[in-house]
Amino acid sequence: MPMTDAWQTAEIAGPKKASLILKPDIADALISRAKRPIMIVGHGIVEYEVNGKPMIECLIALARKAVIPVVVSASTNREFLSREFEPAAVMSAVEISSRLTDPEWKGLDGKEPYDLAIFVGLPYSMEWTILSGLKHFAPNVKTMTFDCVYQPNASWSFPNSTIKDWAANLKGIVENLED
Amino acid sequence: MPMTDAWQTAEIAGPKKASLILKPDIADALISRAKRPIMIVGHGIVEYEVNGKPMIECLIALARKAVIPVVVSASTNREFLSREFEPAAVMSAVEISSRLTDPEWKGLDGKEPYDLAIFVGLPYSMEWTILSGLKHFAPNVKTMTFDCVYQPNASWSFPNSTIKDWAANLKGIVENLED
Amino acid sequence: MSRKSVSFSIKEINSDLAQFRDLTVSIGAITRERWDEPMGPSPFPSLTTLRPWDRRLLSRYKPFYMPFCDLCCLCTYGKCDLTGSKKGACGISMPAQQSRIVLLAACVGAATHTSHAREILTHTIETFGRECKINVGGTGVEVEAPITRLVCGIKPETLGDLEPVLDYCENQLTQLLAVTHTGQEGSSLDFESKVFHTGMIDHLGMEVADIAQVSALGFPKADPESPLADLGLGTIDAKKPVILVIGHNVPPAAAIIDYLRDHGNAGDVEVTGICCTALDLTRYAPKAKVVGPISWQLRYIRSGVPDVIVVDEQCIRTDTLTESEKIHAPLIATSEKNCLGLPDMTDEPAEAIVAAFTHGDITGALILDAEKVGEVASRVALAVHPKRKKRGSIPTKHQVAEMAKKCTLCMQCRRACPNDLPVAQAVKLAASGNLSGLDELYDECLGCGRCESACKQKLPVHTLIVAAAEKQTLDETYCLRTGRGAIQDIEIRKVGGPIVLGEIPGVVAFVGCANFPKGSREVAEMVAEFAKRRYIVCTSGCAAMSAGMYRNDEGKTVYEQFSGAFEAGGVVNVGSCVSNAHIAGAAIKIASIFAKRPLRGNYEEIADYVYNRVGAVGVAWGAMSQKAAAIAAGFWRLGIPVIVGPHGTKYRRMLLGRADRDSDWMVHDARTGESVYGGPVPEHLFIAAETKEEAMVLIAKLAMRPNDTGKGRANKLANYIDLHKRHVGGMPSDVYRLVRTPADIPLTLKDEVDAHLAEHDWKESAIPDPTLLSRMVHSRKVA
Amino acid sequence: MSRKSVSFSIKEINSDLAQFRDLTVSIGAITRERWDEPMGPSPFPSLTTLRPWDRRLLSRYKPFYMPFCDLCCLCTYGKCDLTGSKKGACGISMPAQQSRIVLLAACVGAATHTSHAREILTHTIETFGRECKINVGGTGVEVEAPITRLVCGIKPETLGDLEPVLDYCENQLTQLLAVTHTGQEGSSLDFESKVFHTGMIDHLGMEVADIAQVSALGFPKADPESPLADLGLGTIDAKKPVILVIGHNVPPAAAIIDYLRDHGNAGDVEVTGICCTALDLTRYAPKAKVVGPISWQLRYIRSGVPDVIVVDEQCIRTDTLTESEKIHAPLIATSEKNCLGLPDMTDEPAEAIVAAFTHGDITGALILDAEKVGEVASRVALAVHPKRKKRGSIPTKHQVAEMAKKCTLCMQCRRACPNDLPVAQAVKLAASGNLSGLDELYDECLGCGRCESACKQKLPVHTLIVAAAEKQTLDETYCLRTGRGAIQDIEIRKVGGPIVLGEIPGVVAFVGCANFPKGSREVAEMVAEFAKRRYIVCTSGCAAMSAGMYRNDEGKTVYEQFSGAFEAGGVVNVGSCVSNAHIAGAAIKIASIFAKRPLRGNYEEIADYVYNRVGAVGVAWGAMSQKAAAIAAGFWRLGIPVIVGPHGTKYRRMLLGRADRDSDWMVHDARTGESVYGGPVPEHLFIAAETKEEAMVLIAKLAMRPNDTGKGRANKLANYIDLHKRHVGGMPSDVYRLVRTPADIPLTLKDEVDAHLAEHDWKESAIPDPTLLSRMVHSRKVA
Repeated sequence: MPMTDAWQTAEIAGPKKASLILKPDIADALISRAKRPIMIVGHGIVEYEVNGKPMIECLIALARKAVIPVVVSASTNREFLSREFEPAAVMSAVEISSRLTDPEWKGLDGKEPYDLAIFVGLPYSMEWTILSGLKHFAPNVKTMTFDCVYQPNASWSFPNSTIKDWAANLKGIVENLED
Repeated sequence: MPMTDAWQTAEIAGPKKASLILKPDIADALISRAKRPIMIVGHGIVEYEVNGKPMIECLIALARKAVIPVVVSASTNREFLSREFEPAAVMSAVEISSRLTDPEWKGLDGKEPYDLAIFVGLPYSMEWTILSGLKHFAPNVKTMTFDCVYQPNASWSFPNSTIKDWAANLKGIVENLED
Repeated sequence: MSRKSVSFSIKEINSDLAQFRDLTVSIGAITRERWDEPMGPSPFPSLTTLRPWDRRLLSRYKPFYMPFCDLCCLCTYGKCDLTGSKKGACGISMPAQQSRIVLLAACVGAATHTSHAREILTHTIETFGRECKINVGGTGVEVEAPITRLVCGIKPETLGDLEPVLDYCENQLTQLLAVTHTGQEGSSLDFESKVFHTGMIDHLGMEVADIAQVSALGFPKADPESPLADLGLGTIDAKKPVILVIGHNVPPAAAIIDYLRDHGNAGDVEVTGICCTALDLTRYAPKAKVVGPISWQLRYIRSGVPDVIVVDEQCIRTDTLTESEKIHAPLIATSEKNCLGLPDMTDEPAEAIVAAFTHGDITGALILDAEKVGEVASRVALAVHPKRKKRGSIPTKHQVAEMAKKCTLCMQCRRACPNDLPVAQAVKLAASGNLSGLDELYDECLGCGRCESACKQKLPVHTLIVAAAEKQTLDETYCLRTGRGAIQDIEIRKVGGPIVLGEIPGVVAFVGCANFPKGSREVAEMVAEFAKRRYIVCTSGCAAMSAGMYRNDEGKTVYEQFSGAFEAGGVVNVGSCVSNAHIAGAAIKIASIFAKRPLRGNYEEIADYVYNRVGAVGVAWGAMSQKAAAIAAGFWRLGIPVIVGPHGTKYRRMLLGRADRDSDWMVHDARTGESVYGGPVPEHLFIAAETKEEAMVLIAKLAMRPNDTGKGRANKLANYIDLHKRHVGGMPSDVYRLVRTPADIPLTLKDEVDAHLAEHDWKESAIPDPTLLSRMVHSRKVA
Repeated sequence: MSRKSVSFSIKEINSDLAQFRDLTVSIGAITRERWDEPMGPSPFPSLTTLRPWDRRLLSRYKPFYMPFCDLCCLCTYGKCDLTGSKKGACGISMPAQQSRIVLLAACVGAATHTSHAREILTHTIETFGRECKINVGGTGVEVEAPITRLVCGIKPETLGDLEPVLDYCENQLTQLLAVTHTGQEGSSLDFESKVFHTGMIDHLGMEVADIAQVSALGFPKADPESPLADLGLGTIDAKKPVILVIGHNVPPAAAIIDYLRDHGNAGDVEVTGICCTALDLTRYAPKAKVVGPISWQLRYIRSGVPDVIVVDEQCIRTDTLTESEKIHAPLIATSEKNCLGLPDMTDEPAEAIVAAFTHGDITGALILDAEKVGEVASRVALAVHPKRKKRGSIPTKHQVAEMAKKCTLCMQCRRACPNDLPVAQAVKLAASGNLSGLDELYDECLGCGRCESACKQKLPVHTLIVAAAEKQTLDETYCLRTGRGAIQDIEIRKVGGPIVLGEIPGVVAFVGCANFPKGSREVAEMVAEFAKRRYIVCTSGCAAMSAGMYRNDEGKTVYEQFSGAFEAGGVVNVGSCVSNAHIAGAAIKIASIFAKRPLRGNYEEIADYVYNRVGAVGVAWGAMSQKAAAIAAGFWRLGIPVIVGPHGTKYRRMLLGRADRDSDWMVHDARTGESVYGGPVPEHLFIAAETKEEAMVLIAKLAMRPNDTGKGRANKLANYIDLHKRHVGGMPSDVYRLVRTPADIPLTLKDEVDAHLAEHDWKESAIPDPTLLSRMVHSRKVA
């Protein structure tokens, strides 16, 4: 299928659609440019591996390197704790996203608003609708997804990818950040 | 704007979208391959010129060369008659299109069903909806538009084009047919 | 149907407790037994009572669906992709989904009219009492409520008698809306039948609304010479305090008139209106001024002329508060249905609300009491007028040019324009100081403001257009005939014969909203054309205004050129949206009064009569709303075709006949019982025309009926052929299908037509006594 | 509000005509003056009567909109792009558009319940008379209609007394639907307030429907020990003739039972059902069998087991005719709302219809007469059973593998699956003869069939799954407790105190449809978990079936494990969708019966009580429909939070509280009048959970209320913390916000909680006597 069709066939995008992350350096540039990124991780990540390792390890590496606070939904928390990574918060995805639409909200640490939100691992259609909420109502927050399928409502998304390509991309993103 | 966004911003396409006519030979191949093409011409064509000549002359040339019957909506008829070209029928666009969805209908001449319908010059949103009707309910009729903007519900459409590119394309289609 | 309405009478009781004679208790008044017409077969029809009739029509006019979206998004199993033959998670197919959306739209439309009718009825009953007599035209109108009589089988005499009609409407609408729930109806044709039912209910609701307001508020009563009212921005004296009313529910606006009159300020304040409230206000007070249809709303507010804005319900821009705040004009909302987030000040003293407005403490208030609105709006207008100094938001021409320089020609404005107008090019031209491009847009602009929303440079594009067209706006000094309401019985008697025989070539109604493909002008032109051709032309709603917004060479609007009588060559403004009921009512009355068909609860027979004999055509050139969808559906069920403009394809389907299939056009001949060819007339039930020219030819064609006499058909054909020759070129290709006998051939065109007929191997056929109902065969002599 | 309902009484008349005493005429029965409770402030509230209450809730729970589409397509000015701050042609903004769609959905839902209630009421009145007494629980239930009393201020005693309630519903729904018309409401918060109003109307409609059927059809009357009924495909004896009923309106199904019984065939025919008709049929006849929720429809029909299919209304696959024809099972449609294009044979003799079916002349018929349906369905089942030989469409395993070889792994099936299940991979695996992948899908598959529609190879994908899971389907032998209806007053009296004080940690209702993220199992697991924790657990509708479709280690379903009483640890199946009214009713009765708050027309006070004191939470894990949207809205207005599954985000907005903003959580202390912090409880009014684990933690949290006593809060916190530890890991981060005094700390967790509190600089605060209504301050002692 085309790289920029919504993964679920009927979740057609509107006039405003996500730009593509075709190479790791795009994502890295976006992350580096962000003043206050945040990452929202859903339970779907347990299903995926990146180059033989559980995807969560890749995300933890990323969060550590780029110093990104991680918000997890309920059942994902334990996965992180067991890897000695303390998420910044356990919150439902709609709740943290709703907060992001409030320009007055100063973040989990009360310092200043986030300007980049990275989503990964939510059920596709739930992530679709949540990203739609942010697209319309959080003009100051750019959004990115790390899922292996296209999410049209994000600011940036991977295209619909093979697991292999996607894993390579994700790995690249983390590795490049080290440099 | 992207070549394959709907020209009217909100007329978003569904999962099934028009393929692009990027070069004249695509259209020529499609026309040549069709057993029974038909052309439906709306009043909008009077506004356009193709290489200094009224667009209608280009359409007449095409219709003559490829032997395509032309159906016109009311006010367009006189434009053709004045150029000594007799349209095959004067019919409203919705009426001829509705006929095309009837697999039993043997065409204006009662011989056999059409398999390719070329649309040009209808108001954008009217053409959009009519092409949608054919997309869904005339599976045996391919549709093509010769307008200079993208019509997602056609089988084939030009992209959103500059008048110059579009005119060159249209001219090429007619000329190539001569060869 | 209201089951509680009870009427009982007792001739005589003798008991230990009491003795009495002739006691009658009547509640709900479904049956005050003063009507001796026997009850027909279908009073208060349920969802399926008239299904056989609908299916008959739909077998001839099969829906051609044009999905406006490939998806269904109505439940959370979705969205579902229904492309082609795919089915949704509930099993729904694309045709069913499209007709389901049509039903949903029609329900919204009918609910809107019905709830508006309830507002009006409740208000008039509160003010004038349940026993207030219905009076829509004095002795001139005996059949006071043709739709109510036809559908419900009751003969209302008082306002209170109308209540069970609305109960029935509300009950049916609840059921109809339920049909759109996930996993209900699965057949597109059954959805369509329910759309027709919804349309019929809509017409009932409209009839109740207009009967109530005409009866109670002193509107013109079936008056062919109802007064002319001013129309257009140029007619307003902006030096006075100006109140703007917008919407459809007239009581708050009427209360303003009352308050000003009672307090000696009648001449001091201009009361101006947009949309149907404006129309109904001129029926109440002809000195009120009509600004224009809904598309005038942004331009008028931004001009800064209105000092106070009062909105009621329906077709009001939902950003009115934002716009009114821009020009510092207080906003008063008056409907529970449209609260706009405003504080409810209904229970505050008028004094306090006026003070809050004049001190600038509030920019808007919700006041759910028409009388209080009358007082507050009037007093606030007088108070803020000197302070506001008509502060508008229209820039000077120089400012326009300066602003236009920011344009990057990104084309987003044009891509947002519903009519694909060359907005970007005009703005770019203005940057050079030449505003002619913008000026030219004014006449075709629908005033929707989407260009502004789309502009990446945040230019107030619509305002630029209005600024460039300043001269045009000042020239807008027109007039319209105030809505007359019903058609008199005597008018019906006079024209009934000529219409049914075809000698009056048709009744054309221009109705509905202002989503025109090329501005208002085309409506005015079409109205003039058909009036000149001696059709009976009706107007209503925004179309009635558009019709009045142009002058002929002699400087006359159509309302000055033509009579207001329901006669050949008349231009009959019935009134606001809800007055559309009188147009349907006129068709019904032709069957009932002229042809003496039994009316009471006898829907199929009357519709069969109208369909086969009354050459009526509706034209909704700018139909936009859900109400328009419902109104059209009400006409369809009566067998009256409707033509819409090109945007009408967005209603998602057409109902088109197939002239090429003879078998589709068989009718019963009532005299012989034979099944005979009735000709492809009317050829379509719902069709979108691409241009005005196409529409005009279609009007002439769709006015034909199987019952036309030779003379009548010849007259209709003469118009059809002439319009075709003028606007299309040449003889129409289908004349041979429309000529039945030599008498049908227009004398002046005999040679041409003969030649055409010869080309097509034409053969003479008989003119039937047509009916679609087998039970009508031999049942009675037809008028 | 019905204005015609009239009651008059005359003490004495002496006239020439008559003399009598104590004449009472009562029609519509709004006020049979046998109820001495004084009328509250808001009987028959209009669209804005309760707006202040709604605004109060909405200021705490602000909508978070998640547009399901960037466009508006509701009128023909559109489509309009509303991305970000763009406005539509009517001026509408995206928040208003989203809330408008929510209102439209809620109206469709409420209309569906109300029109269903009208069907039931009309049917029962026709059968049993208008004077048939309401009886929902004999002497055990004195407050027979808590919602009706609360909203309308009337106390219905007979079926006829329920009619004005539905009149009111229909009137309000017509007005509410009109609000969605183009150019009406412009404020998203006013749309939301109208959504709440729609929800309240919906609950009224549901209450009327269930009261009528419980009273007239002999359903269990508030019986905690209502019988268990068979549930699951495996319980059906396919060797017998099998009738399948689908939908929500039970009379036609009940007529089948009656006919079979009256003709001595009761044991010969299996009567089986899907969706709420099945549930209500087991209330009528506990030997009927429940197949499963709506998601079982395709799999059951394709199995070929049903010999006759009878559909009524709501949530029925719209392609049932196509599916029934595939297995050669006659289809009978029984509702005006769902005619499926079938010939109307209502007036044909039963004999003739049976013959037409058995001769194969027709494949389906519309029969709008429940009794005739009963006869025809029964006789046809007996007649076609031997001929059909259960011809289904399920292939053998070998055939599955052969078909699967056509799969190209194009992934369209997976991309069409609402739950993104690995369908393509499973099909591909099957091509190698290994059906385990398909078999595994069965449990999570929703049965929507979209995979089939999408398949480019035209594989019957859903059928392949069912074929692979043959063993699973035969193992489906479960049971459920038949719907008991209302809660008894004595139960309310017993649990009122413990609930209001927090000692029963909450009332959790699992309701609604089957659009689950991972199949039915999660509902069953959650029900068991909370029953074990001594919450009161209610079930209804499809969720009630799902809850029964799993067995614990001892082989027991939740209905066998737990009592059916409304008590701590009970699993209370109230019944079908419309029985949801009893859950809201129980909350209202706690305020009314236990706390003795005045009920009559006193909505705000009761809702304020429920909101602040009754720890009820609704869970609609698979909510799919417009009805579910309306039901949820009815709970919100009462202040009861609702949790939905991940698909619930498609309802377009959440209502989320902000625990981090202390100012949002101020309440009046009724004792002192002071404005005090009430804590972020309940934290949200409407929230979608991503996983079952998240939902369970949320349930525990949202059951907290400001009025909880220390002991109660400690109990609720213990559950909350324990669930969090088990399913999330660690102590919840917000415990410090939820502990007000040391008494709130669960004893067993004291050290941990103390440490947590210390970390967060926790300070003790007082437990208020909470209310959001300033007029409640000092007005009375609170129970």
